[in-house]
Amino acid sequence: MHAELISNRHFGPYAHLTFSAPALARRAKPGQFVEIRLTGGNAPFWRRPFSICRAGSGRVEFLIKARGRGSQLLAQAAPKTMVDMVGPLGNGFTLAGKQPRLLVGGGYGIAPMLFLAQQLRAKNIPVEVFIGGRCGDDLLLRREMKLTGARVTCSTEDGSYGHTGRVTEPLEARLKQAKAPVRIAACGPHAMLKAVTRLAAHYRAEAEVSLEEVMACGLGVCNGCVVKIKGEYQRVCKDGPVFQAKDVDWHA
Amino acid sequence: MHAELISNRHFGPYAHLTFSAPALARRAKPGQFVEIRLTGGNAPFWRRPFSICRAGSGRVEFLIKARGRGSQLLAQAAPKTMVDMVGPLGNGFTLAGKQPRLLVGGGYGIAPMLFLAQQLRAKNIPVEVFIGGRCGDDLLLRREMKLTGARVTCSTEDGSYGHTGRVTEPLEARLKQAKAPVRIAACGPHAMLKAVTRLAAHYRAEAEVSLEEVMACGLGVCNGCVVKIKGEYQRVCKDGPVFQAKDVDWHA
Amino acid sequence: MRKSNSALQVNVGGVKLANPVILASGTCGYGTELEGWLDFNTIGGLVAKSITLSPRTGNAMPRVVECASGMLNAIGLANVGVEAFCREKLPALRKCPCAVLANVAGSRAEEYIHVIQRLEKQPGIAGLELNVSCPNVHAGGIEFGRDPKVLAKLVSAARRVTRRPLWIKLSPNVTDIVPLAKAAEAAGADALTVANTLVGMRMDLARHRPVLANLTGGLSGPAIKPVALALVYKVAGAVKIPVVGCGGIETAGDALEFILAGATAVQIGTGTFRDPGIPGRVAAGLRTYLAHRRLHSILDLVGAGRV
Amino acid sequence: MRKSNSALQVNVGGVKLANPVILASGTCGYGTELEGWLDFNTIGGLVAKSITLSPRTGNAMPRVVECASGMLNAIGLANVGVEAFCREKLPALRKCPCAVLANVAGSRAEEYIHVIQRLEKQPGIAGLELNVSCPNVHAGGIEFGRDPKVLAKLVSAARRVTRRPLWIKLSPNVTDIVPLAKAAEAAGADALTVANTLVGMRMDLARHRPVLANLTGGLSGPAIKPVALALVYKVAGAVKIPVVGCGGIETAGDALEFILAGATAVQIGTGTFRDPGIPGRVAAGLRTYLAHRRLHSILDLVGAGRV
Ligand SMILES: Cc1cc2nc3c(=O)[nH]c(=O)nc-3n(C[C@H](O)[C@H](O)[C@H](O)COP(=O)(O)OP(=O)(O)OC[C@H]3O[C@@H](n4cnc5c(N)ncnc54)[C@H](O)[C@@H]3O)c2cc1C
Ligand SMILES: Cc1cc2nc3c(=O)[nH]c(=O)nc-3n(C[C@H](O)[C@H](O)[C@H](O)COP(=O)(O)OP(=O)(O)OC[C@H]3O[C@@H](n4cnc5c(N)ncnc54)[C@H](O)[C@@H]3O)c2cc1C
Ligand SMILES: Cc1cc2nc3c(=O)[nH]c(=O)nc-3n(C[C@H](O)[C@H](O)[C@H](O)COP(=O)(O)O)c2cc1C
Ligand SMILES: Cc1cc2nc3c(=O)[nH]c(=O)nc-3n(C[C@H](O)[C@H](O)[C@H](O)COP(=O)(O)O)c2cc1C
Ligand code: FES
Ligand code: FES
Repeated sequence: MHAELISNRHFGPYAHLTFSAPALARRAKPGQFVEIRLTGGNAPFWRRPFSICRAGSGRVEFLIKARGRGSQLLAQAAPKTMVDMVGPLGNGFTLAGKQPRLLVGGGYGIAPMLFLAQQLRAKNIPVEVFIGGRCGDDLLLRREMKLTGARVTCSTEDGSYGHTGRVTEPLEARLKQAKAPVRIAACGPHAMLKAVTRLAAHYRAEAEVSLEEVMACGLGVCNGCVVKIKGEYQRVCKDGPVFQAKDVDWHA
Repeated sequence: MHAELISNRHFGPYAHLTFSAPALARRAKPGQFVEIRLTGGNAPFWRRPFSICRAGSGRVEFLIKARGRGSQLLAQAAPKTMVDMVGPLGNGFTLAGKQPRLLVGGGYGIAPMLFLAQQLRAKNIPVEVFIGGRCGDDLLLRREMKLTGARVTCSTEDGSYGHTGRVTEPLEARLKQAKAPVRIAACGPHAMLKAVTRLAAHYRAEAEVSLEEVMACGLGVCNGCVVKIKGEYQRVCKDGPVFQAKDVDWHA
Repeated sequence: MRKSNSALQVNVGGVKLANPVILASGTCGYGTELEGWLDFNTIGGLVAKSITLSPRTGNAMPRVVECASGMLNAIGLANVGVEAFCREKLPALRKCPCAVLANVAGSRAEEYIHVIQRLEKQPGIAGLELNVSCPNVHAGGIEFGRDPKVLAKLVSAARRVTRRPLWIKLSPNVTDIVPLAKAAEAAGADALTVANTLVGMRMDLARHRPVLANLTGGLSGPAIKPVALALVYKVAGAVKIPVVGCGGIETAGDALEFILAGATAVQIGTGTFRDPGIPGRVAAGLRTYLAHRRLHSILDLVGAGRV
Repeated sequence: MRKSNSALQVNVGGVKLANPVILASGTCGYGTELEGWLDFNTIGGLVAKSITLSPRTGNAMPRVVECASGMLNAIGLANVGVEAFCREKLPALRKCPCAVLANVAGSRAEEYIHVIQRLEKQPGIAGLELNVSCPNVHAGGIEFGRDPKVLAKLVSAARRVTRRPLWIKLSPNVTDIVPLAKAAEAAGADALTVANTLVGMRMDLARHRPVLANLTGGLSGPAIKPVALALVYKVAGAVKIPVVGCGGIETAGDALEFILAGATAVQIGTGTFRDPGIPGRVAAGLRTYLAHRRLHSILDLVGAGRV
């Protein structure tokens, strides 16, 4: 479906894009993603998957990190650019259950967490967000997160903002003092998700993680994006991208 | 070499583009062409050849008819767009000789004629231009031509402007009454060039024509753009695009 | 809703299609995955993902990588196996408003035969396509796709155990495709699909090793279109049975190139990944082309570009 | 000016190259055409357009057509013939600051041999490349490129009449390239160029016939890169003589993929058409890559991506 870029705000290598895409906005759930193609041409050949960062009022937002050609084209797109989207795709995070949520986002992995925080807050579920990055510039959506009513804790590896160190350190501190059961949702680099999974197991918290794989179809037909889940291959695009952390075979 | 688009004026399906390209502007001769590539991507795969319409003061101009993807991209390009050019390529029209010149241009075939008219007029050679097209919208560069001091005769097939009929009709009328030898230069559709060649032979006028072929390299190395000249294959890009009309084997 | 328009109807070796556009095996799963993204009323048919006798998990990751105007895949025939196919996948496939073909792969002739026999009693399968050309696994039957004698044996054996229309999907990775096409025809094939993917590779510059765990993969997409088209032209000139063109088709113009070269129908694979609207648009574009040219049947164009 | 930088120097079966970037046969004419557009000091070598015993005018027009990420050509080995080559083209080629190879084609073995003999006494030729793989003309020697026995005979005969480094340019249009590579090696080839173009076709939708007068042509450009790379990987694993990678190279990254797969040098063809600056940039990019990785020689990377 065609979508028009309404605004594009830049933060260093990141861009926060808002598209007009009413049908998509209506159906989107936190944790789902969209496959975007910049109209015309064969380079890049595939669409590119991006998590829905916020959706509503006929609009869908994304937080894009400019990496290769595809994400660069998108991050640099000017308002009024038309792109072609397929989505929403995949399964989102669990919304059911009243337990307080700890949302963990590394880099652009914070994108789906904003959408999730909003919907959890709308159900009056307490939300605490742990945002991590290499430096202050990688800490995204802080303001938007606070506006949802979530408590926000920031970490940077270089100490330029918030806690100095990994995002999993304040998370562990929080888990240590947890009185009641909490539920974790995480999205970010592989190593971070692995660490979150370890913590969740150790502190007996339920955890969901959003995984990434290169995607040829995004529709569940090519079997190109599989990960080992409980010893069996599952498709990130159709069976995920959100999986129970404990089910993921991190060594496969 | 990189060139920046300075201005782009549209006339129906045509666009008149001005680029900043000093080195090219210095070396260009009337009848030569440039191979243009819109930076990035594989579609279209080849560069596209366009005649130099005017050159000077560090600038090079083209008259582009939007046809397929390549010419459309170019015709729609916005000022400041950077393109990559290879040129000037090929051999131009004969400038030597004092005979009055009859320049014949059909559609965008008028493009190289402007550059030629300018240089001939600078040498004080009388120039008469015959501009033809299907309708008035196809009659391009009339004003610019008049400014060179050339006499301009227009023809349209639908009679919407100037002489009603083919551009070769007023040309023939002019050849008929010619007292002194004239020299013809023509660029346009295949059928027009063929007709011009016939007229030139009939009225014993020397004539040069600028030919078109699909070009893979534009540099004379692929042998993909050949035409039969005096019974032998010659390359339009390197041995042409301007050939003696009488040498062209129009049936090959 | 199925648009009835006889101009696009074709019969490909006994498989009746409402239009000549078919989804290629391995690129439309078992149909259901594409529901909501693709309207099966707009296409002629689909070929389900290759099935083998036993379930296969497929190759290790990475299995896919982008290339210029195409992609490599080395999925490794991941599939649920013929039992689960009949039990779990066929019921939904039967509800599909377009023709459904099953695609069979194996590493030994007996494997193919067992799968065909297991399918024979199942309703709702319009035809069979034998994959003798998967470049990515030993079990893909690539040997069958390289040697005319071996292929003839397999096709004859298959012919004996099925009354269904039997298509053979040939490999483009051969010196001369004609003997293979003729061998399949002589052994009883009803149609030939031309072609599967080209063997290709990409290197990972960061890891200094091939990108794909399987080292090589099959190249598909617009990059291979000229190669597939030349093969269709060659095969259509050598056999009397219908040819189904496949390789890089994304537009009605692409499909027409194959039809003019002699294909009675076309398959679309990677195009669906890039845009699930492509198959429907190709069919619609063919309809428009016929109308513009005032042609009554697409059959008037089949082979019309041959010299 | 020739940049001396030993890190990029390679010796390909006796042909010494200042860097591994070579212009492919048929895409750089006889060198002079590219003067002014390409600095021959920046590249390692060039392979002159295929020459035959007698001059050839080539195929009828059209001879070229665009494709997705590539092009088809059916030039038909248009060339001036070996006599005119020696008389008119070689003198200018000798002044070229890079290594110059002659490329020889023919329809019969004796034709190749006559051309090689005629060239043998001419100075200024660093090596010979035999084109046994032109898909566009009978005279292109494609039969030699398909049958290992026929190829072995030709290479042996050539080996007997030349002391020059002898490269054989193989065809990608074969079921298995390995027996051909091994046959050429055993018969005395010093290096193998892998590969020539893939056979392809495009239909003209307006004229309802193939675009090319020759019907089919050879596909080149980025579209074929994965296919050529897989072949280089295969050949480099099967022979001991150096392999020269060719097919779709446009960037230093592309060249590195071939080198990691086992190529000692690379040829660039269609890339030069798209941008005559490409060959120089590829060589410069390789130099930068070595510097970044603190490698002393490109040879450290040859085959480094093999598993
Ligand atoms: C479910 C999902 C959600 C994502 N959400 C976001 C998001 O919200 N914001 C964001 O900035 N990025 C997101 N990504 C990552 C994003 O898709 C890649 O950064 C992008 O595809 C890279 O494309 P490129 O052309 O810029 O880079 P390329 O030059 O193609 O590659 C750069 C890097 O990205 C990886 N990559 C390439 N193609 C893909 C692909 N199709 N899928 C995944 N990784 C790929 C490559 O392996 C390479 O490491 C998400 C990925 C997935 C799978
Ligand atoms: C020496 C020369 C000078 C030219 N000068 C001009 C000019 O001043 N103004 C102008 O508008 N056009 C000019 N042309 C024509 C112009 O090059 C084509 O219109 C353009 O290349 C079409 O590209 P496309 O992608 O828009 O169309 P495509 O979709 O590629 O094709 C549209 C039509 O153009 C033809 N064509 C495609 N590629 C080429 C090619 N590389 N060379 C020639 N024809 C091609 C096709 O056969 C087809 O009929 C010139 C051509 C040549 C050879
Ligand atoms: C991801 C992927 C998986 C495929 N799996 C199969 C398969 O299981 N069986 C088969 O016969 N062909 C398979 N193919 C080949 C396609 O059916 C088709 O022949 C090929 O991709 C060329 O067509 P295209 O260029 O339109 O994709 C697969 C192709 C892709 C891209
Ligand atoms: C227009 C053209 C002409 C060619 N002529 C020859 C030739 O005469 N001899 C030859 O061995 N290869 C010839 N080739 C093949 C190239 O040398 C090269 O092997 C092929 O194009 C693949 O490389 P590329 O993708 O970099 O172009 C030709 C290729 C093209 C595009
Ligand atoms: S990307 Fe094709 S199945 Fe997931
Ligand atoms: S376009 Fe290559 S020789 Fe003219």
